[in-house]
Amino acid sequence: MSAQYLIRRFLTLIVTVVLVSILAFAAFNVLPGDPALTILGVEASPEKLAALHARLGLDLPLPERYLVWVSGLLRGDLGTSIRFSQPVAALLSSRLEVTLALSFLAFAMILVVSLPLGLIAARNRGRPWDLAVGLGTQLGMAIPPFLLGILLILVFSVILRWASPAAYVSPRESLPGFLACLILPAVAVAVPKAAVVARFLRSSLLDQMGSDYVRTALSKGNTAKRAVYRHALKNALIPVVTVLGVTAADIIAGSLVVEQVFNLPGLGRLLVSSIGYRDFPLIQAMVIYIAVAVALINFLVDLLYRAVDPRIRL
Amino acid sequence: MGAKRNPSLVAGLAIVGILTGVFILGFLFTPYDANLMDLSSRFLSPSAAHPFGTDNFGRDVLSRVMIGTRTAFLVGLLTVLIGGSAGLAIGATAGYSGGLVDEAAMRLMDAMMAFPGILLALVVVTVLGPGTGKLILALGLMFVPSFARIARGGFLQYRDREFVLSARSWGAGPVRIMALHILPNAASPMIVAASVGFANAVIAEASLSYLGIGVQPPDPSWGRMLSESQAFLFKAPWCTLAPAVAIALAVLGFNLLGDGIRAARKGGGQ
Amino acid sequence: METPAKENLLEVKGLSLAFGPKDKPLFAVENLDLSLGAGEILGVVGESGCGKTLSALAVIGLLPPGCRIEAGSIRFLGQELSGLRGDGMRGLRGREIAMIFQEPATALNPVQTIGAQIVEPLLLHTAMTMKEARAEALSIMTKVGFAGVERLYGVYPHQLSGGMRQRAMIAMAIACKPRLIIADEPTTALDATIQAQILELLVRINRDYGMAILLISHDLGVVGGLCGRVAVMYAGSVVEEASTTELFRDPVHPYTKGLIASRPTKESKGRPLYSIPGAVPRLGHKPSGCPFMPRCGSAVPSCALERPDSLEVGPGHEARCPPEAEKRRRVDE
Amino acid sequence: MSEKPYLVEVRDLRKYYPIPRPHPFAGRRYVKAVDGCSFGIREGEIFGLVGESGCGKSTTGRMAAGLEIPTAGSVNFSGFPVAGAGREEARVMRRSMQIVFQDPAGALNPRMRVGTILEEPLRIQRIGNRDERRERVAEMLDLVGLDGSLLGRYPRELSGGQRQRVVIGAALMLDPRFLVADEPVSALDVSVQSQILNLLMELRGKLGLTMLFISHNLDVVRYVSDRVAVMYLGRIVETASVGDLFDSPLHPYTRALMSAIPGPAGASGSSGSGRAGGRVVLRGDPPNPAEVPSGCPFHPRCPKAADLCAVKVPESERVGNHGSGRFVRCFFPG
Repeated sequence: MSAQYLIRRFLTLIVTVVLVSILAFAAFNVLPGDPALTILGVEASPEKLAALHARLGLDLPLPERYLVWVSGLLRGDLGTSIRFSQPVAALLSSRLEVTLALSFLAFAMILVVSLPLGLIAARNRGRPWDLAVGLGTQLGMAIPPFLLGILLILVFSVILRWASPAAYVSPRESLPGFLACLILPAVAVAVPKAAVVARFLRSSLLDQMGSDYVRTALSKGNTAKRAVYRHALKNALIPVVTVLGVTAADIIAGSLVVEQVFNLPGLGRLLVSSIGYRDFPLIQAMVIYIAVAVALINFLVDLLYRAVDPRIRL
Repeated sequence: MGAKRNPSLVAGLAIVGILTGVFILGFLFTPYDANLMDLSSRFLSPSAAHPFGTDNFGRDVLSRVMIGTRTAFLVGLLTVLIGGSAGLAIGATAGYSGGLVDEAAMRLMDAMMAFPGILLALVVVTVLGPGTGKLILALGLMFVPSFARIARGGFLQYRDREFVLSARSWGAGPVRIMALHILPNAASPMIVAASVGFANAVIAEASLSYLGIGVQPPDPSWGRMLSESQAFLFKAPWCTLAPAVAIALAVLGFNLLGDGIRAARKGGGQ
Repeated sequence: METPAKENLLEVKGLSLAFGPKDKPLFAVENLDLSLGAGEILGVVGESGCGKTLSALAVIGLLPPGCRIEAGSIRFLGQELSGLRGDGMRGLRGREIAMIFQEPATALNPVQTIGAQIVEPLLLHTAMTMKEARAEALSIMTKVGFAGVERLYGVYPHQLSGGMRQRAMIAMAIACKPRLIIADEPTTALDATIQAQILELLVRINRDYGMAILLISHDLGVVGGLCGRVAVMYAGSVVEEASTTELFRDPVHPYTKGLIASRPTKESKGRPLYSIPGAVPRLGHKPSGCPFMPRCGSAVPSCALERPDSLEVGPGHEARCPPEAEKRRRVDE
Repeated sequence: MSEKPYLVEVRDLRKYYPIPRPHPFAGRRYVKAVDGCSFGIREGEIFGLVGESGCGKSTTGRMAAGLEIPTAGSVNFSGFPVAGAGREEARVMRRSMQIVFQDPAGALNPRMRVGTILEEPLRIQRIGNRDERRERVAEMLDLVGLDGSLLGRYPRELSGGQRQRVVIGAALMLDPRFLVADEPVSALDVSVQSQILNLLMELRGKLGLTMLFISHNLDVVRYVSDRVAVMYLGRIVETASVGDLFDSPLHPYTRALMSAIPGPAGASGSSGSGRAGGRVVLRGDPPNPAEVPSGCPFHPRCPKAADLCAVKVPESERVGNHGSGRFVRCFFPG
């Protein structure tokens, strides 16, 4: 991984993040015309409007407001929430651990499930195992996370009466309890994405199994099995890395919704509930938080992709 | 394309066909008025009179699901049209012209891609308030980056092919070359993406309506039916299952259709 | 076709390869006879679609899916190969029979170093430790023309030129000192100057290690310059076989004559080139009788009846064309 | 050598492709695909351009056909500069300069029927109405030796030879005076190759075509060309009439190319006999156009290289009397 290449990729990351911040800022300040009017509603008295203008610094020219906002962002001051009149940063950190844990758990499940499934399906092309995985993944993709969540609740709480959905246990009380209540939501988020990754790995592996270098491997005396595992698999995994990148962004989106289904006090629920209150500073900060996180993930995945594939080492 | 050789296409077409039938039928006839409340017949379990049972206001669940296809199709179609056309325009120009235009377009797409689908919709709803029109705008926007990438890939791949150079040597302008020479060849991955995009749009609409910030009453929505029925999940599970199956079926149908088209075009689309 | 006393290294008799359903097979290769003595270089020349690559893949047991051995036998060192299924051939592949492919750009594993790919056959077939195998690989790399082998051992295929990649391919093939190397269009993807180097390398390997080479090519020049004997293939079978000098001095089969005459040479300047009319029959559209008849100048009515046999037209020279063979016999009397 | 003016004249043609820079402040590095190429082609003449892959012959061909804008140098078509032409002039020039490519599979739009492909040039240049265009297409099919029934077929339903005939037909629809043929027969089998070569020579006779024939195959170039230029790493190292070049090659690279022609030793009538001065098998691989060696780029592989060659870049000097139009770029030719 040459230094030149790292510099170039880092520069593109900076550009992307700046663009992300401009898009987010524009969405909350340019799109709605006068944010204060939208927040306080049409009947608000002029004095109240003026007060809010001053508090949010809305009367400064746009570029200046953007710079003030960004510098605040960099200093970790994400503004104060209207609804809770508390600094946004404090609100976020407590909820972040839920969303992060949920996302990581889901990501781990995807890796554990999708890679073997994709491999089995490709190795048994056309045979029963392949068709079973094909059908299973097709169904898996058809059920969105929030729907799967509801169905899981229906099965495990209504019919089997194992878990009651409302029982959220904070990690400080008991870590196993905390993880236990994340299992179902993580499954709800993971299943559709695991299906996508499994199908992608299967087609990528089938492509590589038909390539010239696999035929060369066979001509050297490798068994079919060895040719797949020692040669085709690594080449097939490279494009899968990019799919995992896209999946990471979808997992975060999925967990936002699933938190609502399972009543988990994560970023998602806070975000959704703030909409009703028009809590611009809080929502804007969260949107930026998530968007930058996703941009970072995509950047890291891209680096991983380059590191794994020797051909791209510029 | 024989059924035997392309099961996904056949299954996809069948499901989408049925849903389209229901969608059209929904305009003309529904067993009951979807919004007719009859408090005397609340929570009736599925029966001949009410194949999908009734909900907490005694409304016929089957009728409401039929009407729900209207929103699903409307949102799906418009999202794919808006997002697809914008994505195609951006992707094609970036792929064909390359250089700075390509670099700039791709950086913009990266930035937009940083907002996971639901987030983009949340922003639009927060700022402009909920509403079906705004929702479609948001979902269309969400669809642009992924479609632009696919379109760019197609145009990049064919840009320097010899038959394109030949067309240039005959004096064809860039627009003619992109539309007449490259697009027909680069179309199949985009058609697949449109079909899968339709499925994703249905999921997104259902998720947002479930959160209460998607389609607003009186517009019908499977997602909202799900959130309303969750409260009495134990007493009347059928109120939840009916819209759930409808969503899953729609998504399955369009995903299968996408797979089928990809398999069918693989041969011809060389 | 009986050749001299010593047991042949490779004896292919009546080989037929087919695609499509069992009841309606489409023959890509039909009744193919080929034989190769130890240390000999046999050239198999023919245009695209004549079945030369498929025949080679049949010998090493790597037929593409959908293609099967319908009839005939492939004997290697007396052992029948055509019946072996799945990994049955594994013991031979890489150890006794090795293959060199046409596209050096795609025939090497892009994410594995050259060294790792060269030692692989050694690790598969010999009891060598990794250290011994590495040393052996380095010496082989030097033999095939690599300079600075220590560095190049750890290099990836995309960092090498076409010529160097083909040398790496050859190194892999000869690692276990196999008795037979099948080279399928080894230099087609290379430039003339590099092609000359690789052909020279193949000759040196044949001389130094005594490895027999089955060289497959569409280019008469390449085959002519390297091989002791040449077999010309058309539409799935061998239409003529002879020593190289004999074939160029006195071609018998009309197709061979057409091929040789079509090549632009110093003398053909200014005059239209001879060109064989018509086109090669597509798979499944082979006419009955002699497949070359529709394009043949010296065809007679009996040619359309049934597939012609391969007839002796001189010492070690056979052609599958009764009218031409008949002419030769009358001339000899 | 008649003193007719050049129909196509290429002067000091260059094409540099920038190598992506790690960061905006890094120094600029270029791949010098074509680094100073000059030659002239007279009306009705076939000019052969031969060289190994990566020597820049295809790029030169595309610039000569006005398809690619040169970084430096100029291409004149019957006196008019190709690059700076105004709109209307460019349209006329577009019609008179056409190009034929190597890979019959890639040179035809897989999603267009043969009839539509052949009609496309006329539609773009808005020539005639539907019927006139259809008739012109039918004539062209006949001219290139194809059966009318192929009109409705797709390229993938045709054989390699048939596809190449369609490619040539399409290039001739606009009645060009100058045709660039970039490896037109390299992807074809020998028997089909000779059919297409015969067709090209026939068309040259009937239509008085002027051609730039690009190939890596010396036998083919000798058969079709009147004059030939040999390219190495973006530069022309030798230009001569086809007879002079093959009988007495001067540049060491030309001789190496000739001796690398595969063929049975001593077989009668084979191409091998063109070998002058014994077999020269070059060592090493063709260098990378991004890192051109100092002095004469061929010196690392040249059997006759002296110290001078590694330092000074040889100029292209005229050989023989003024009219011979023979040049060589070497300090020790012959």
